Amino acid sequence: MSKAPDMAVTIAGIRMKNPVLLASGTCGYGPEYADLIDLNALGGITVKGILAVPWEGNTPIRLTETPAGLLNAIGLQNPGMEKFISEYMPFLRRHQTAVIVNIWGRTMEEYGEVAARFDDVEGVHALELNISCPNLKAGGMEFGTDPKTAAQVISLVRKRTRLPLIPKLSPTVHAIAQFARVAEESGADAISLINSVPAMVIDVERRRPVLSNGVGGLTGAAIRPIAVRLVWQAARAVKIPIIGMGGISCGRDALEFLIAGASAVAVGTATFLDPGTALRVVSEIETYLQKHNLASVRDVIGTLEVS
Amino acid sequence: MSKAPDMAVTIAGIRMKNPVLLASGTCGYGPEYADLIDLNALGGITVKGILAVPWEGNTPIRLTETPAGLLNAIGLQNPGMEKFISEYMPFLRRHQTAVIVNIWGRTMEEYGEVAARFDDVEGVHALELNISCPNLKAGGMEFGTDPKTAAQVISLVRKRTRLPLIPKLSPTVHAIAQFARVAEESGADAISLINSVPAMVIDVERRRPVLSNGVGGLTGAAIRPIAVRLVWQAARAVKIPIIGMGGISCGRDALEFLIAGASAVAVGTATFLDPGTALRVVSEIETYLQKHNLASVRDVIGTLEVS
Amino acid sequence: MRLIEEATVLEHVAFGGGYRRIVFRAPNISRAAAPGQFVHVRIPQLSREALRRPFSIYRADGDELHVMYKPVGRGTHVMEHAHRGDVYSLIGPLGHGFSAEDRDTLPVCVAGGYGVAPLSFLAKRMRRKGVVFIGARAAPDILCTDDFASVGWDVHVATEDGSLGERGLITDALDRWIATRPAGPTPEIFACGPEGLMRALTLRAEKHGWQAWLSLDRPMGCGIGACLSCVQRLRGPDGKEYWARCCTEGPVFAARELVWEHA
Amino acid sequence: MRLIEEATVLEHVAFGGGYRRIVFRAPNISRAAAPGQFVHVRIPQLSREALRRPFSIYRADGDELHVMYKPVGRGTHVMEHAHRGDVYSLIGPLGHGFSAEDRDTLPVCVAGGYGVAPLSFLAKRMRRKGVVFIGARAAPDILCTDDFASVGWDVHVATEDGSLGERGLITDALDRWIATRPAGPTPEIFACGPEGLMRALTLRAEKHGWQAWLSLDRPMGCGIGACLSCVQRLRGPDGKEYWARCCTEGPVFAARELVWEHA
Ligand SMILES: Cc1cc2nc3c(=O)[nH]c(=O)nc-3n(C[C@H](O)[C@H](O)[C@H](O)COP(=O)(O)OP(=O)(O)OC[C@H]3O[C@@H](n4cnc5c(N)ncnc54)[C@H](O)[C@@H]3O)c2cc1C
Ligand SMILES: Cc1cc2nc3c(=O)[nH]c(=O)nc-3n(C[C@H](O)[C@H](O)[C@H](O)COP(=O)(O)OP(=O)(O)OC[C@H]3O[C@@H](n4cnc5c(N)ncnc54)[C@H](O)[C@@H]3O)c2cc1C
Ligand SMILES: Cc1cc2nc3c(=O)[nH]c(=O)nc-3n(C[C@H](O)[C@H](O)[C@H](O)COP(=O)(O)O)c2cc1C
Ligand SMILES: Cc1cc2nc3c(=O)[nH]c(=O)nc-3n(C[C@H](O)[C@H](O)[C@H](O)COP(=O)(O)O)c2cc1C
Ligand code: FES
Ligand code: FES
Repeated sequence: MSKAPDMAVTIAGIRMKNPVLLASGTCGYGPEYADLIDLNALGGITVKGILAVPWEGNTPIRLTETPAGLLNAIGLQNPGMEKFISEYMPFLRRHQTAVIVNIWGRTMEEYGEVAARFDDVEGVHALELNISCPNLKAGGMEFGTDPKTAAQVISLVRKRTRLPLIPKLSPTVHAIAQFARVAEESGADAISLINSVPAMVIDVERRRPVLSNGVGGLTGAAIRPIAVRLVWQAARAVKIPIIGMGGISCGRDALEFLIAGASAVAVGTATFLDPGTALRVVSEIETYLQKHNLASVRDVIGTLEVS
Repeated sequence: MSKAPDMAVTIAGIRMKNPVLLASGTCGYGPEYADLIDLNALGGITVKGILAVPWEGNTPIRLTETPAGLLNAIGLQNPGMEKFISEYMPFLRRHQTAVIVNIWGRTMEEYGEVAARFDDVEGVHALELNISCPNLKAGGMEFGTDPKTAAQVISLVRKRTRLPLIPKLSPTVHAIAQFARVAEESGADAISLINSVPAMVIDVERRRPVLSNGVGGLTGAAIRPIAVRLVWQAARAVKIPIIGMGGISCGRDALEFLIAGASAVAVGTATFLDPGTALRVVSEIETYLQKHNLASVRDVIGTLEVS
Repeated sequence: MRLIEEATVLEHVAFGGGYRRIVFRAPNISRAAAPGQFVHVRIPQLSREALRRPFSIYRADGDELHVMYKPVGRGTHVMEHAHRGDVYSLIGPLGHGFSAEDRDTLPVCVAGGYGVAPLSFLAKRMRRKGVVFIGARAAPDILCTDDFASVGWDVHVATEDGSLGERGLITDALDRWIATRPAGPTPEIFACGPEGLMRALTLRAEKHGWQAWLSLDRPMGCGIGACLSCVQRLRGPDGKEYWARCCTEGPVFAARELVWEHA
Repeated sequence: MRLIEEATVLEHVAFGGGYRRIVFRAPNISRAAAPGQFVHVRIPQLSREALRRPFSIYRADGDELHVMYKPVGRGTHVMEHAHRGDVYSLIGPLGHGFSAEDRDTLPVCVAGGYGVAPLSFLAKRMRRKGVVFIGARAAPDILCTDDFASVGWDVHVATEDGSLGERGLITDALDRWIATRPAGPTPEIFACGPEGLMRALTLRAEKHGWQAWLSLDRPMGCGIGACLSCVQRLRGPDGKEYWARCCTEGPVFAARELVWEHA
């Protein structure tokens, strides 16, 4: 057995001990899973989307299961930035893991306002800019599906914060490469891909959508092949690093993203099934690197050969 | 038990005995499944995509399994329109089922050429216009992801044939409603939704895509919630009928599409798992209608209530 | 403290009324469990991609953790094939359960469906004796009466077809009892069952000014408070409404805080 | 005529070399089956959404259809749990197999991995006696020698570690036999095994001008010719290349028609 491979990666200036994060919205604000997993062993944690003010989210039913997937329409419920900062940041600061705060706004200005507020909050390593949530009747998604609007919101936020900025792009655009370039040109330090895919399940007995919101976001293994494709297309279009996600549940899944060009990955839905997923992903990547005699995880990133 | 519900639907002027078709590319040209299922009991059959000339398609590996899905990159292999007409149309004409011919072209002109050729072929009930295949390096997909090009190709084909015209739209556009309207305005008689979703699976041991083509199209149950959402969004945008498909494997699945606004449905991947799927779907829809005291399948179409 | 435990199936038997009981060896969760709490169960024979399913804890005796369930859908139908020796991953004990503490009220349990499971556990952990109402469609669906009788509770049964106990709905039986009950300590309701029953009990508790503790059922993702999928509308002491998580702040809520109608 | 049949598992046993054998009751498919054909199997314990898996027919005796398989992935690992009485949906008999007809050649079978299954079936259906080469890594992986011996075939075995028969690759053993074989009828090769072996046999058949029939393995969707996923490049008699379907025109192809390299 060769010596332990180097798992560290640096993304958008954040040095992470390994390339495996928890995805926004699937790990709460940190304490929720702390009984069950060692947060310090993670590359990082991305907290649930934060708005300037508290936000109620949608009426239940908010979640339903689909074939190999999960459909949710939480509607971005969150306590607002002030309560998040006072209630959860002290906990997060005590941990040795990268803290990425996922933020959103109902208007361009609000995106800027939230970003500016975090600029001087200690312990925040980067901002993930959610411009692709399918679960809001207005806003959210719209910012991420028109290149011009995406450019505007990213540029605006860029001016309001010195923190590394990671826009999270929508998977429902045709030309992801174009959006990735727009993000890069507008000052993004990295890109997150993918958010959940807009989808719907109908209760045929009641002839109503199962989710009260009607449309929700599809996540989990079902969408993994779509996510891998998008990450590959985006990675070829830009120089900034990509954080890949969508249906990752084991080292092999994560390696698909890394090989496709992601510099880090995030685990979402699979954490619900097995809270230890992200840590298992870390060790399964290590095993793979050893088996393939690779000294560093960086040696697999973007190595896909296509004929 | 009330009397048998009326299952007939008329789409784009084609009267079908029931609203269940076999999807293009999953039932060959007709004879392949004839030993195993009674083609006369189907609403119709959509044959594999036909080009003006014979087409080789992609190098294998052409198919791989994904969680609750199937990824394929056949690359539209087909014998060309002349061989199809002489070899398969006589067989198809002998059957009492709607025959929809799926066609494509490498150029706008070629789309027109194929369409014109079928105008005087006896036994063809409609043309499905594939402008959304993800498995061609050039052409195919590109026609379906830009509204202007989509309008051009549909209008052109419209001029070359009197047959009912059913463009099959791409699922990877953000604003499906816009594309549906473009199709309607360009002379389409109905719309097919959805084609497979561009996706990729990577063999991490070889660091190559599993499919030789790199990207393939994802189908099967995994994409059903995405398809239902798109059909619902398109149905609200246009007056022409929609043929819904994507992961249908039972009556309940089909009813989701009908309730969302599809006037007929097609079964694809599920036929591989159980050749009798489409016929089972027919009888399960009948059972549902009886249980709900509905006299006709037309009474469920587009009945989704959204709050 | 939430735990994740690989639990071995010790026993799996039919129980009556279409219900089945699984006994797990889950020493850590079992010892930490309180009535009204639940376990979030990964069903190994279900596809690798399937969510966990929540089940109330029916009994926690030493190393043994009992769950009672009815096959209703994909997951529970697969659970029917659980064999002795199978290993299930459980997360638990989860949620905020019923209080078994001594108080000067008369505990009145009202159970519909699997609701008898957490309530039986509660009766066993309470030092007080109370009254229990168990309702179902017909005699075979009435479960666990002995659990309550054996700890000295007064058991009332109602079936819709009259095949056991009083004929009619459980709420009818409860209403008759309320109307005729002898003087004594103020009733305090503990209930678990279908949403219709929970709403009906909210009204009665309000009308009589009694405390009522209701266990609610919501589709759950994480089970531990992270996904915000399982919410129920509550009205806090300050009158402000908010969403509370059934998996964390619940599944047991005070009836007077519940807001049932929300646009 | 392709059939779809609900087949009951009659027997399921370990077989050696990591292989297992399932015996199905599938009277219709069994009676129609010919050597080299396969069945497309829906594995009931796999998720509802999973594709069928193709398996060669190992034996077809009256109502009984035998399949031999090795757990290698998701589907076959689940098949390991098949129990007597389980019902599997089979589509078959599928494909174009080996010809068992009398000819004036010497049949030479070459088997790697599960390839012994269709070839054993072939030997049993042939009236002629021939020579069979069975290769594997080590002694326990060498299967079915008795099947051939009992019908009077000359059995050659090669293992990479030399633990049974000749040491080395199966092609080495074949080459030695070719070099030293006594005069007699022209050999005709029938083979099934890994792609590397099939390529090696293509070269030998070409070199000696022998007929060779090779059974190929491709990921399959429909199994019946509709999806065009399972193709192999062939060169027709007119010299033109085209894609043929392994499930329909194959899985057995004439070696001289195979085109191995295609951009
Ligand atoms: C805190 C809690 C405790 C529970 N305790 C028990 C128990 O002790 N015994 C018992 O039999 N059941 C209990 N349930 C309900 C149990 O979780 C569901 O019956 C189970 O998840 C259904 O899984 P399934 O795969 O069989 O059904 P599915 O195929 O998932 O669904 C079947 C039907 O049930 C609905 N459904 C699925 N999950 C839930 C859910 N969590 N809540 C409400 N409806 C749902 C679906 O929408 C569908 O209509 C409890 C639920 C909760 C939230
Ligand atoms: C005509 C034919 C006859 C066959 N006969 C037999 C037989 O008699 N006994 C036997 O053990 N096996 C046989 N096979 C191979 C068998 O079908 C595969 O081993 C099986 O499908 C693997 O399923 P799985 O779910 O266990 O593996 P998966 O999890 O699907 O895959 C495991 C690995 O095998 C690869 N794989 C999957 N399916 C195939 C396939 N069809 N061909 C090649 N590689 C594949 C995957 O890419 C992966 O690398 C035959 C295949 C064909 C095409
Ligand atoms: C319940 C739930 C809530 C989510 N909330 C958010 C969110 O608040 N902000 C965000 O950017 N993404 C959110 N996501 C999307 C995830 O971060 C991730 O992009 C997506 O789930 C794909 O990864 P997965 O398939 O591993 O879950 C949420 C996903 C789920 C399942
Ligand atoms: C193997 C395969 C081949 C296909 N070939 C075509 C095609 O030639 N033309 C076309 O328009 N759609 C083609 N499709 C897409 C299907 O017609 C259908 O739109 C898609 O599979 C979604 O339905 P499903 O999930 O039920 O399979 C193909 C799908 C599969 C699986
Ligand atoms: S189930 Fe995730 S918060 Fe309750
Ligand atoms: S597997 Fe579908 S054509 Fe061969």
